[in-house]
Amino acid sequence: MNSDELPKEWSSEESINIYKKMLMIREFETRITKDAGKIKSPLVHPYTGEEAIAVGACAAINEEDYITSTHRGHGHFIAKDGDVNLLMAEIYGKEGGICKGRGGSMHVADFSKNMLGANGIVGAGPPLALGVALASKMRNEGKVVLTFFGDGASNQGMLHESMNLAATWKLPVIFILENNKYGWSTPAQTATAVEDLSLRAQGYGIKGVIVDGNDVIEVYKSTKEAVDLARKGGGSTLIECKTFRWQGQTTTDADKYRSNEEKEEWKKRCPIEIYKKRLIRGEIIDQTMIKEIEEKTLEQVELSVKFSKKSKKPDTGTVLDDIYKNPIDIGGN
Amino acid sequence: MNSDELPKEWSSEESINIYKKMLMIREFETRITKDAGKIKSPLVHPYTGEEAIAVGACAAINEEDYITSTHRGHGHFIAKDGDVNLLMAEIYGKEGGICKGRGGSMHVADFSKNMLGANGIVGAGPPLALGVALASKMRNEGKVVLTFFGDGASNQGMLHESMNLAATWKLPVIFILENNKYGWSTPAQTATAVEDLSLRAQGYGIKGVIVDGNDVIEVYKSTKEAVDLARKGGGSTLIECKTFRWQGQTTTDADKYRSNEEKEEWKKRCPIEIYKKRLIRGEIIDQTMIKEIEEKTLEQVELSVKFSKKSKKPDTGTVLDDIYKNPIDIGGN
Amino acid sequence: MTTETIKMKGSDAIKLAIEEEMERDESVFIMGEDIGQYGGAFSVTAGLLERFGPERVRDTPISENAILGCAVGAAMAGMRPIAEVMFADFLCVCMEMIVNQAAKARYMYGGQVNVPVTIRVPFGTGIMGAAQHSQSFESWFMHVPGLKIVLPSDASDFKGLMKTAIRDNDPVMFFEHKRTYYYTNEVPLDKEFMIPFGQARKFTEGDDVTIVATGAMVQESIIAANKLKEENIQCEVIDPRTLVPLDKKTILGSIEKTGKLVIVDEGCKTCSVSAEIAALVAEEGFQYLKRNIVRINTPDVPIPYAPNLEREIIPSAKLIQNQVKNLI
Amino acid sequence: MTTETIKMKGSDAIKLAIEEEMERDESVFIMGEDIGQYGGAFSVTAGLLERFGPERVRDTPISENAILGCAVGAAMAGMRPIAEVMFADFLCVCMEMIVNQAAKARYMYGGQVNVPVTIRVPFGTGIMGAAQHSQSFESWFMHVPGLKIVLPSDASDFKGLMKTAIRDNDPVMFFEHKRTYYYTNEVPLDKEFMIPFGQARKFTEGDDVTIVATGAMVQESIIAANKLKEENIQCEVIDPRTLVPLDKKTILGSIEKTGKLVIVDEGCKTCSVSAEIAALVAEEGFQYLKRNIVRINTPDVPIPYAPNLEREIIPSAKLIQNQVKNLI
Ligand SMILES: Cc1ncc(C[n+]2csc(CCOP(=O)(O)OP(=O)(O)O)c2C)c(N)n1
Ligand SMILES: Cc1ncc(C[n+]2csc(CCOP(=O)(O)OP(=O)(O)O)c2C)c(N)n1
Ligand SMILES: [Mg+2]
Ligand SMILES: [Mg+2]
Repeated sequence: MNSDELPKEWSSEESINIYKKMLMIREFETRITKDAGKIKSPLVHPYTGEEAIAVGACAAINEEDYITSTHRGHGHFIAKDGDVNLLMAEIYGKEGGICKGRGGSMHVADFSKNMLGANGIVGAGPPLALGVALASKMRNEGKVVLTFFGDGASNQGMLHESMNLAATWKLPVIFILENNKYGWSTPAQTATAVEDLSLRAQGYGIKGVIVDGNDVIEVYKSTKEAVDLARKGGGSTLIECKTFRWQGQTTTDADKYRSNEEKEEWKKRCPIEIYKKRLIRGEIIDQTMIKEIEEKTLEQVELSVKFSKKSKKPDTGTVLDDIYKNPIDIGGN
Repeated sequence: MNSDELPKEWSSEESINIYKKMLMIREFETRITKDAGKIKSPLVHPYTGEEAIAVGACAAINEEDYITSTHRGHGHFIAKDGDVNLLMAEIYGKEGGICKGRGGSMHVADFSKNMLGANGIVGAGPPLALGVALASKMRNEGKVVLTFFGDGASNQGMLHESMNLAATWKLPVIFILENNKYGWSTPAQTATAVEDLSLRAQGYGIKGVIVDGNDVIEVYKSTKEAVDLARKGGGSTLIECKTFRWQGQTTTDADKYRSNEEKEEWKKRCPIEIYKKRLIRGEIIDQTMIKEIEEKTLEQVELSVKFSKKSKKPDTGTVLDDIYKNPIDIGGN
Repeated sequence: MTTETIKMKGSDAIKLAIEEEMERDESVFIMGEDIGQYGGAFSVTAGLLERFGPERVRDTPISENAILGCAVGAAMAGMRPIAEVMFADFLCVCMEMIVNQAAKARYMYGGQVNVPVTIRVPFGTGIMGAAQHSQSFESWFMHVPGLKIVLPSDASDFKGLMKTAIRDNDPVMFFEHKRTYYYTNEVPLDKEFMIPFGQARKFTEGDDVTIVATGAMVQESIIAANKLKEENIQCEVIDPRTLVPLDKKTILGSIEKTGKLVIVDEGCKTCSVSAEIAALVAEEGFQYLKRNIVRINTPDVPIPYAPNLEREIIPSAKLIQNQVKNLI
Repeated sequence: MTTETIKMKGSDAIKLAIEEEMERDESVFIMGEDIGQYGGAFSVTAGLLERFGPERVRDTPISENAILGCAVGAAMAGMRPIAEVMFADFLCVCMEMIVNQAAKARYMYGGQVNVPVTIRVPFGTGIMGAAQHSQSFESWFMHVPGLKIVLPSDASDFKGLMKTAIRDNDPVMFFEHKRTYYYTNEVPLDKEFMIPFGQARKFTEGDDVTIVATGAMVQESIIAANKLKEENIQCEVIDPRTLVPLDKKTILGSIEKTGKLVIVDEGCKTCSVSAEIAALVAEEGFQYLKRNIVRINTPDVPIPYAPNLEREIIPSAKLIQNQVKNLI
């Protein structure tokens, strides 16, 4: 596949939008890292360096289609058109957050956008994706589900069960494996004996493909193909996206387990730079627009921080709300 | 591999012993099926038709080597040289049973023979096998572990995690998949989209092989090869044995979900008959010996029933024993 | 509406409820291991495949996480799935989807989503299931905010509570004691017969002792109460029917009258359902108590296989009778 | 033997215990996610890889069932493994190996096998972990016969109890409250310093109220007790330290003196540890009780992310103080 060319079906606006989203993710993560001291949670996982996967994959689906996410969910949230203000406020633990401050970074979700939630349990998204896909199938809605997960998650039993069921029932689920070579501090080769996890697809009877996870167009094209197949009732695909996270596991992780050489090597392959160059070559954008987009993005991030700071802390009087649809008498003090 | 010939390393005595064990399993299961009304438990799973797997695989290991078993564990118990009296008495729920009547059919175990137990939870044996193999490896004992499981169990998350860890740590565990085409009433093709589950081995980076599970020599040879590899530090193998269970899922199952044709077809491929013919062709046994072995086997089974009937019911005064190594104060009435 | 009733056993009453709800609402479907052609390990779903077809009666691989995850995900997408875990003991391989996902989704996502899933769980002793096919885990789930816990004790309650469970918008754990599958009583045929959650049921009236029991222990308690009546000891047997929400009022009201509480529960004693009920009464009904509370449970032991050993440890009518007499 | 002590924090005391036992006994080894080079999510095992090498300090894939199964199997084969579950919440993906295997093997196999495994479990609130990284599940395991349950509250207890756990021949769940990792006190350097299971620890003496608390709630209770002392209310703060076996005698003995019991426990209230302790006292210590029992727990709610919401629901010294005063 020649991913140097922009997909024919993308308008200029769409092509630029892809760029904007990737940049937004980058700047968003940069900002929360800077604000880590204010945010305080040690469990905030930035997506920096992996932007092309969420954005490329989500570009291949429609608004009505679903995604499930991981502990590293901000990128997926933004890629699925989630509101940055609501995202930032959630991470800040504020009433105005998308989950009213209940969930935090590991649980950002926007059900109005069919973004079914980041998840604190590694490997827990895919089993849920099965059900969403089944619902779509039973109701003949033609909707598909993208389920994101990591190389570390691949070794969870839940992944095995999910891929097997998706394959057997030909469910419209696409498994998007973000292979960033590490599960927390653990190198993939310490956790498994195979280099390519996509090899596992054949054991379930589905197609497995490998793509350059830093190339948004490649990710898009593979996902599109898988989505088309799924919509036609052809079932599931496993797409392994090779990538690397630039930052530590969390915004506060010292990241001593990876060499500087490795990090620098990967930074040379910045997904945003790669795509930007193509846009320039394709004369879709120029330096003025780039500048403008950068400024606009930073401004939006800044505004989201302002929004978050202005948003109130959640009202402690509401702490027991939303456990059940209709409140019941619960144990308390 | 020409499994028509007996392995050169087998003495006549050994070759005959293989036959005796298979026959013992057959007659044992036949008897407990006949006695189902007396035994009363609806959760007794006969191994009839699959004898070649347990016996062939266990012929490839030594007394010090380990096995883990399944809910369908009588065959494994007998193949690992367990005492038939103690086995029968356990199924009869008697004090003289191998587990003093605490465990029953689904939990028969003989730790003195390194038979680490039948297990009521589908897929729970393999994770335990990892640890036994690791212990052997850490102590440089050179012992290997055979872990038996079914086609149904293959779709359990625990299997995935176990194969991956075994592969990554190069543990001396051999995965013996008893593919009898059904998980309880569910045909394998309803439970998975692939015909050959051994295909999954490559996704972990271990060797996967398929053998005729009704051919005790083929099972033996494949297991031997895997055992040799494991002992040399070469790690794990997945051996898929294609077979069929002759009886219902349990001794009381009406077995309406499988056609008579299918059952008859498989009965023509009786593992005991196949092997017996070879012994005759190889002039290892003759009709007199066959008769003698048959009688002896039936007699032993009969004796085990007598032993069981004579054995006392467990003393109810001991019901709280053996929970902890040294008793502690526990909640009671 | 009909006021007709028909005598049937527990397992058939569950099936009837499921059947009626599947007929009424297209979004209801069932899934689990061997529930289709085979009809389930306890024949609860026998015949439903023929009736509703394989799209709505789904046989699954032996992949409990995938079964539960699929059900929970479908519920999030607006379906009303009923998932079966073949034996309660197998909950140990699929706690994740129940505890960390279904129970928490609504709260941790800030109220954005409902999870109207019903999880059916056959449990308890009585079939020589031994340590791994006999357990009672309902107290674990009472400890998990976000779940509702139902535990009926006879056929009519099975029907009425199952229908409520299916229509409920929160995740419901529906515990079915294996022995109670075979208990028969009169079951209303009314298709709108629904028993609200949080309403205990009183089987007998009396001033002397309150007996709170669940599942198969309800029958044992009724038998004991009837025997005790002959000796002029009047017991109130109360079945909470739903453990979350729990009908504190009925329990406390009864103890206000009797001043004495015996709790009968098949779970292993420590941290079982009986612990919560005892604690609740020690907190909120202490002023009524004239005697120490008595808990009758299976002791803290894995369930043994041999029937005489199993009988030895499972609370019986006889034991209840004796304990009540000791208390008085 | 040395009588020397050194001030250190909880996490370091656990490490010291593990280090000493690994030195003493070759069959002891540790395994878990990111416990090697990274030193564990809470730095408990930092430095052990360098010291003992990758054979005995094993980084694993994110496969909790395989980790636990491997540990349990190794224990059956005579090793003394220590397995870490990175957060208690992840127990939901690996209950099987603990509940149906480790806990039951000895009994269901008729006493043929020992399972000397120690399972380390960081748990509890305090790091904005929200619903899936903050839970307290110890009561679940109290409900499972065959397990021993340890829950220390400060550094010296961490050391003494960890050593006992490692040498114990039964499976031990070792719960470590995240907040208590940072509490410091004097820890004995004696390599044979071991605290026996089943012996509660009394922190303060008093005639007015018995406070039974666990984990991080012990500190809160001590603070409350000290404040109450200023108001002339004398409390006994008791930490059971091991929940199975439980030191009933010390608890009941204290209540015999005070007649009043407050239980403080961070788990969500229903069917929590506090339920069992309350039930036990309502059964066996009823005659001593002058007041209703008071349980102070986190209410039945998934743990929220926002720090002010979390603070609102977690029992604090202030709340304990008020509840004790209300009781008197
Ligand atoms: C079941 C479970 N086990 C362990 C963890 C702790 N944990 C959080 S993220 C992480 C690493 C995940 O690696 P991977 O799936 O590759 O995703 P990545 O962080 O690289 O994006 C671990 C071990 C968890 N949250 N859930
Ligand atoms: C975790 C778990 N799920 C379900 C069951 C119920 N069950 C017992 S045997 C069985 C079928 C197992 O099939 P397979 O692994 O192929 O073994 P086979 O019975 O064919 O020998 C099932 C579903 C169980 N015991 N454990
Ligand atoms: Mg990764
Ligand atoms: Mg099978």
